[in-house]
Amino acid sequence: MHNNSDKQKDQVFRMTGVDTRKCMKCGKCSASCPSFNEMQYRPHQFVDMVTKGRIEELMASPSIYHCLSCFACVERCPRGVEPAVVVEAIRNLAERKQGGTYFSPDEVPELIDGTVPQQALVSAFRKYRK
Amino acid sequence: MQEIEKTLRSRCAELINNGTCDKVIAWDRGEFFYDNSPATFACADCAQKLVYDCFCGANLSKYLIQYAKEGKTAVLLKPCDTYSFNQLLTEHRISRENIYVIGVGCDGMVDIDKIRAMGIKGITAVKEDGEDLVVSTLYGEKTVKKADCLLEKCVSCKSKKHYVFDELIPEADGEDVKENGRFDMVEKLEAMTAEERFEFWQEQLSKCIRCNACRNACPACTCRKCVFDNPHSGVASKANADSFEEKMFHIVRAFHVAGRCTDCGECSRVCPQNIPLHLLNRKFIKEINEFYGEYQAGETADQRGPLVNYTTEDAEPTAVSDRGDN
Amino acid sequence: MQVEKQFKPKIVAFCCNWCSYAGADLAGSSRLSYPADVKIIRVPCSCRVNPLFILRAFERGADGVILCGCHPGDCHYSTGNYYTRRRMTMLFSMLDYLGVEKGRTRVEWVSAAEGVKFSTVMNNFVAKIYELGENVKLGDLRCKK
Amino acid sequence: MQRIGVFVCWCGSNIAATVDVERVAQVMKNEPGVVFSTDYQYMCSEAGQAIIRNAIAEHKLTGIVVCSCSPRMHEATFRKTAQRAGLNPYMVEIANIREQCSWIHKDKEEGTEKAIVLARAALAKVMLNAPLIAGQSSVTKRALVIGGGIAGIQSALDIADAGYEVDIVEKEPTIGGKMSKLDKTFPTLDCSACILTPKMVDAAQNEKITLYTYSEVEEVKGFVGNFNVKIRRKARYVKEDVCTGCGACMQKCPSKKGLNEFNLGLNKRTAIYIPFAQAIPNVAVIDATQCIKIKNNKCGLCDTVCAAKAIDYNQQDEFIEREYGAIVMATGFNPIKLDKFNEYSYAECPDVITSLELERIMNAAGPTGGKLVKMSNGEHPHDITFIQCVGSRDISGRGKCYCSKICCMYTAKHAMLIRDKYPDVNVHVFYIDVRTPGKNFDEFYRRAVEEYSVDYIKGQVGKVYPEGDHLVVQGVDMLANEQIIHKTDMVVLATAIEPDPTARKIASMLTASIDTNDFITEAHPKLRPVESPTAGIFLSGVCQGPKDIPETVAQAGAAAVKVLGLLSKDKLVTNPCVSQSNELLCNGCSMCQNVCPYGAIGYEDKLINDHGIRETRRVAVVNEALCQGCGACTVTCPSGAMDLKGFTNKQIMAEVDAICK
Amino acid sequence: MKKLAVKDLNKFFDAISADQLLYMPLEKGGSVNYGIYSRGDKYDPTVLHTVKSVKDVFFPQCESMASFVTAGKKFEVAPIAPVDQSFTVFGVRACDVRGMEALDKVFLSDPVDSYYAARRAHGTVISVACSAPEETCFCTAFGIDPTNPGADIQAVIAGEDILFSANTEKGIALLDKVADLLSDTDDSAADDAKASIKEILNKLPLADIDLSAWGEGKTEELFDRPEWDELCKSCLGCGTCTYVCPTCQCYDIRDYKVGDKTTRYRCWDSCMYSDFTMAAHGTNRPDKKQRFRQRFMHKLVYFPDRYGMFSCVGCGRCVAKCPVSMNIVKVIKAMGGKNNG
Repeated sequence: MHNNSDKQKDQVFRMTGVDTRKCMKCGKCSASCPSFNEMQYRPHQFVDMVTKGRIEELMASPSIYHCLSCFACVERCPRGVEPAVVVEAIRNLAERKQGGTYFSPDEVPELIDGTVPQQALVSAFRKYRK
Repeated sequence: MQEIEKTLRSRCAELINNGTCDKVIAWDRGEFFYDNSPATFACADCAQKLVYDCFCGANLSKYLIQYAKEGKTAVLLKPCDTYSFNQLLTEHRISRENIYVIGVGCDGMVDIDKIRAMGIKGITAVKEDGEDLVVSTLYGEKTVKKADCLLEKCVSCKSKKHYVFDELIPEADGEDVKENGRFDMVEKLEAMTAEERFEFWQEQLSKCIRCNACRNACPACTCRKCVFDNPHSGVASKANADSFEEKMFHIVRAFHVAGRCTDCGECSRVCPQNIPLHLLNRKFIKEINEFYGEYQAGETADQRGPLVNYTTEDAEPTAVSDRGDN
Repeated sequence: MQVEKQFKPKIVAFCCNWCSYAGADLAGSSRLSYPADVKIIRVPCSCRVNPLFILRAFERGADGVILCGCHPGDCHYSTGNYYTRRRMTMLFSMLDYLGVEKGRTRVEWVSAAEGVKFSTVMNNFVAKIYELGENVKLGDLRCKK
Repeated sequence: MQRIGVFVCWCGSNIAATVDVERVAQVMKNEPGVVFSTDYQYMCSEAGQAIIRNAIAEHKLTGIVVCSCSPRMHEATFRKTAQRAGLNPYMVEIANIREQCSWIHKDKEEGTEKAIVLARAALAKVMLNAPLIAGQSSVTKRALVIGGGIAGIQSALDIADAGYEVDIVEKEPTIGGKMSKLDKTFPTLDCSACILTPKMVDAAQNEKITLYTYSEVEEVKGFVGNFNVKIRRKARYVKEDVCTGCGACMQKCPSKKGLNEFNLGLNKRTAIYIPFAQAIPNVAVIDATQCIKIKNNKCGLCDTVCAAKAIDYNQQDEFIEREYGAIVMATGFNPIKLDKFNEYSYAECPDVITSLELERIMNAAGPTGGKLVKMSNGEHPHDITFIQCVGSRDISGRGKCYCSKICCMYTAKHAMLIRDKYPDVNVHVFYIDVRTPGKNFDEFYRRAVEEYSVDYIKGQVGKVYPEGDHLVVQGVDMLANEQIIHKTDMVVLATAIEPDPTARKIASMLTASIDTNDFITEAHPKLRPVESPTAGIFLSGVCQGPKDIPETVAQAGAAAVKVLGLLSKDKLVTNPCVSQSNELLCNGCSMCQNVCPYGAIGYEDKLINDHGIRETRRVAVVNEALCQGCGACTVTCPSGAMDLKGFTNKQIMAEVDAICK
Repeated sequence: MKKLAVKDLNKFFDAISADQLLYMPLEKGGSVNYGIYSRGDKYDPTVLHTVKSVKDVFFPQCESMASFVTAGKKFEVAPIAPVDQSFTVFGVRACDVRGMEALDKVFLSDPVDSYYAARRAHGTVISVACSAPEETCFCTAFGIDPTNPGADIQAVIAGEDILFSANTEKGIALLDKVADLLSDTDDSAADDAKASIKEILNKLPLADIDLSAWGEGKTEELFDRPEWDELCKSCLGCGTCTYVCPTCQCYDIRDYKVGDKTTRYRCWDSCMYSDFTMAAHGTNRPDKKQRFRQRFMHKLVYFPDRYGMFSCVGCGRCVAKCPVSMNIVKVIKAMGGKNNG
């Protein structure tokens, strides 16, 4: 029988096509990450926690919104693990769970202040093709 | 045509008289006006009987394997037959020095069955008149377009040019026919669904009576003993016992001549059940052209066939097996 | 109602001795499983496989035939698989032309080091044959009950 | 009528666990043609073989089927067994019920059923087997070594030592290979040149060894014992036998813009040059792309100063052809190109270097005279950062999927040497894992940490970028879960290694198989690690897989022993499974000749008597010594005149029939 | 004599095929051969000949005779029983009817061929007179009257009608079975139709071919004639003439083994094939001339020697189908006889 965490793992796999077991724990993702210090869970931890099925924790963590989707980790990972894709999948899971629209597009401009990096905005609209 | 026939008769007699050859392989008159038969003519007088008209469809090149072993033999070859001749040279089945090739001009051979199929009965003679045929019958004369009565192989004639000869009669040679549409039917089949194709071939090949006429007429099928006749080969068979037996025979036959078949069309011409066997060979020719570059077997006598050749960049078989379905 | 017998395909795999057969051995020693429907015939080189053998297999009731050889350029005999490549391209094209399902035949290049690939290739091929079902178009009627 | 015996092996539980071996033996007993069938725990054991021998004698067996492991494992064993019992060894067929059955299936019923089918197929084949007698071929008592690095030199020395002639072909102007570029070697830290140079000299002076430097293998024909190799001797523009290596030409040469290959392009050299002081042969060579005389027909200074008159601007490439009995591949390796790894700023920053470049910088004969300086400004560095696994263990497509094996150790070596010579320099090493299996290897690495206080950081580097005079390394410390932004003076990349690009070309000439990483495949990964599956081709050094110097030397010696084993034979037993042409069926069409890779098929005009009809005609004749038994001709032959002994059309079809039953 | 409108033929076929197989010339893939009638199939009276003759119905090109099943070392023979169901063949021409007589001579004389005999016993043959003979026809040379084809029932098409008359008990029984569909008529319409066909027959180019050089006892005279050398040259050695011939009766017996089951079947063979009657020492007629001569000597000399009749019936199939137009007419004429110049 699949328990809930296995089901979530499967779902992450289906969404991303990423086999997190390929990770060799070199840390290159975290070494490349511009948001590293902002994050509660670092990119390499994301990968590890997904492998271990600790997805609820990740979904509850603000770290999922700290990823800029700059893809540096995806670009440099020697194992093709694509951490940013995994983060986005978990972000999507969290958003789906929450249900409904968080806010409408016309609310966006007023929410922007000088501290939101432009990349974060771009990535917010970005959709993965995978 | 009658002019050519006259020239041929006198020229062949001359060649025998002056010792250029001791016999000529040509066509002889049959019982009727339309059933000319390959024959050898070994004296100058006999040569006066040779026939050349629009019913000389048979390809004479294969006879050379057996009859040009000794002495010097002259042979009449139409443009399409010269490809077969070259291919036989390539495969060392005949030797060039024993043979004197007279290239004869041809503007298409006629299929008597096509005239009959037009509902014309009691035919007693057919005469050529430019682009028309004048058909005499028990019930009077009829005129039909020659183009409508050509043998299947002549409908998609690929060349009027002789690729090998010692002399030409008439002297002026023709040109390659660029737009011959010979792959039209192959393309039509390719455009069908697999099921439709299967139905088509099932209907056609199940008519086969395994008379081996296609094989025995084929100038590329020159094996001393065919695998299908050799009891030691493990695949010898005679029966048309079921649907696959024939398919296997025809697939293997087409495969064995793939890259060697000159598309002379004899297989379909001789089939007593009118199975369009040339469509199998043309499929291979088309695929070879597409995958490995244009190749015409028998264009010269020193070509290396596409199936005994390769490049390191050849397409993978998956190019076929993963090809989109119709 | 008669209960339909479960379809168990017969699959013949021709493997060249130097690469693919060794690849199959490696799959075995690595315990990489693939369905038992696959039975391997060892040949010295993929170029030893006559189209006649493939047709024969179908005639005698095979549902799929796969031919494995060294990767092009790696043939133990230098050039054997280049000829295989052309021959099989032609044969497969003819079978397709006759209306036979394309998935029933396949060529794969599997090196001696590719146990994983061997197993994957076989799993995929067998899955395809299950999808296609019994071979009726090429089978000899005398072979079937 | 054949009388077949079937022997089913349990292979302990390897087979017996998923195949009901008794049932297989029982079923086979009832097959037509089978007169004896049994099963046993280990057929390959002496006791198992005795069962086979006894059965052959007692039941007058004409052929046997052994259901066991892969024929690649024990076919030879069982053939010998049969031979000892007086049966022709080719009357043996193996049903592979281990690798291709018991090991891949879990269900016992399924495994047993499949084993029975495989056994039936083998039975169907053996029923049609004919006794075959192996022929013989001669052995040319000379070996060729391709590659003049430490692997090639060692193999050549060992072969020559045993009294056989051996030639080394090296594409560079000197032998020595990568080892000659190294400064020190781990784990003993002895000087690389000090231990290599004597071997190079030995090779040059050994009268059994001929060196073809600046040469390449152009074409290989033939087969084990009888290779015919065409070697291209590239034009040096200097007469090798005349040049004294005095070096006067180098001093006068005005063209000084060529990159010094020996120093990996870190400095420049003249157009005419001797690669390095200890080069063997100690002979100059002209770089035609740089030489003013050759390019513009001006200058000619070197010719003027050459006292020995060794310069020849008109020299052309020469070709020589030689016969060899065995060939050793020792084509070596190169560090990979780093153009796909922009994050390390290797191309932009001269202070980001590869480990091999560091070797040259540390070396007294190197571009800096052995002084550790920053290549950008010649200043002394105070902080050096090493990054391991650059391009190794990388499946993203940018690097190599394998572990390059030597980097952990040489990085520890570099760190230690720097700390020893320049105690003021801080050394940091970013690593993923430190892999140190090998004698005294881990101890060596621990010394770097414990004695020399090298800072090992578990984690990778995300990027390296210049900032002022310095470099900034952004990495991660996985243990502290911290990102590190570290200012450093030099970055050294432990670059992955890959087989030399010539390996693929040469392997294909030799028909040696090669894996997806371009390493040459060994005949068996464990039991025949220095032989290629192609008879007569042996492997030495990194061309087979990453390895360090002691391993390379060991393998080179092993390859030499295998060569000697071959060269010491006067005759080789040839494979009797060769093609044979049935003259009664042959059309003489020559198609088989077109596809034969060995030129083994010729044509003769022969008088053939076909059931009383006599005729002289052209038929194919197979040279059994040349034929390697691939079977390409058999499929090309439409009439089936060409057949392959041991794998006849009928045999293969019988197997097909048995499987499709 | 019974009458049926040609347009109602299908009703006639449906009635016959209700409880038995009905063979008749059917078009498939552009060629007409004997096939098993199924409802809706059309009969085309203008087609003179099927490609394969009616021989294919009584002596099929390929038929299984027995099967052997092995289980381990056990071996079981399962003979295949001859036909035991009645069937009808429609549309047989006079030449083919004569062809069956020739086959009867061979297969029904001792030892009787049980497969053939069973089919003859269970089959009712309805012949149809030729309405449009072709130039290749020369049956009249063998004394065949294509307007009176014989067999169990003979039919002739006269205008819109087809007229039947039964010649045998079997024929009478069959016509009785379908009596509902038929009406009585006198012979006059049939006679008129026959007369007009006969007019055409006289015009046929091969009608007066002279067979006097052939027949019983001519072996010595003909065997070594030099004409054979030239005649055989164009022959391709294919089996077309033998397979389309209504009287060629040679067959080969072969085994077909799949797994545990072996099927023993016989199939037509051709004396033109190089592997015909292959024996341990090879083949007994190793060259083409011998094989070529055999076929014609057999039809025109040996068969008359043994059975008192020619085994050529002049159907003209080989004349029409030979790929190189080398045929029995040329051979007959080559050996002399008046009108044969």
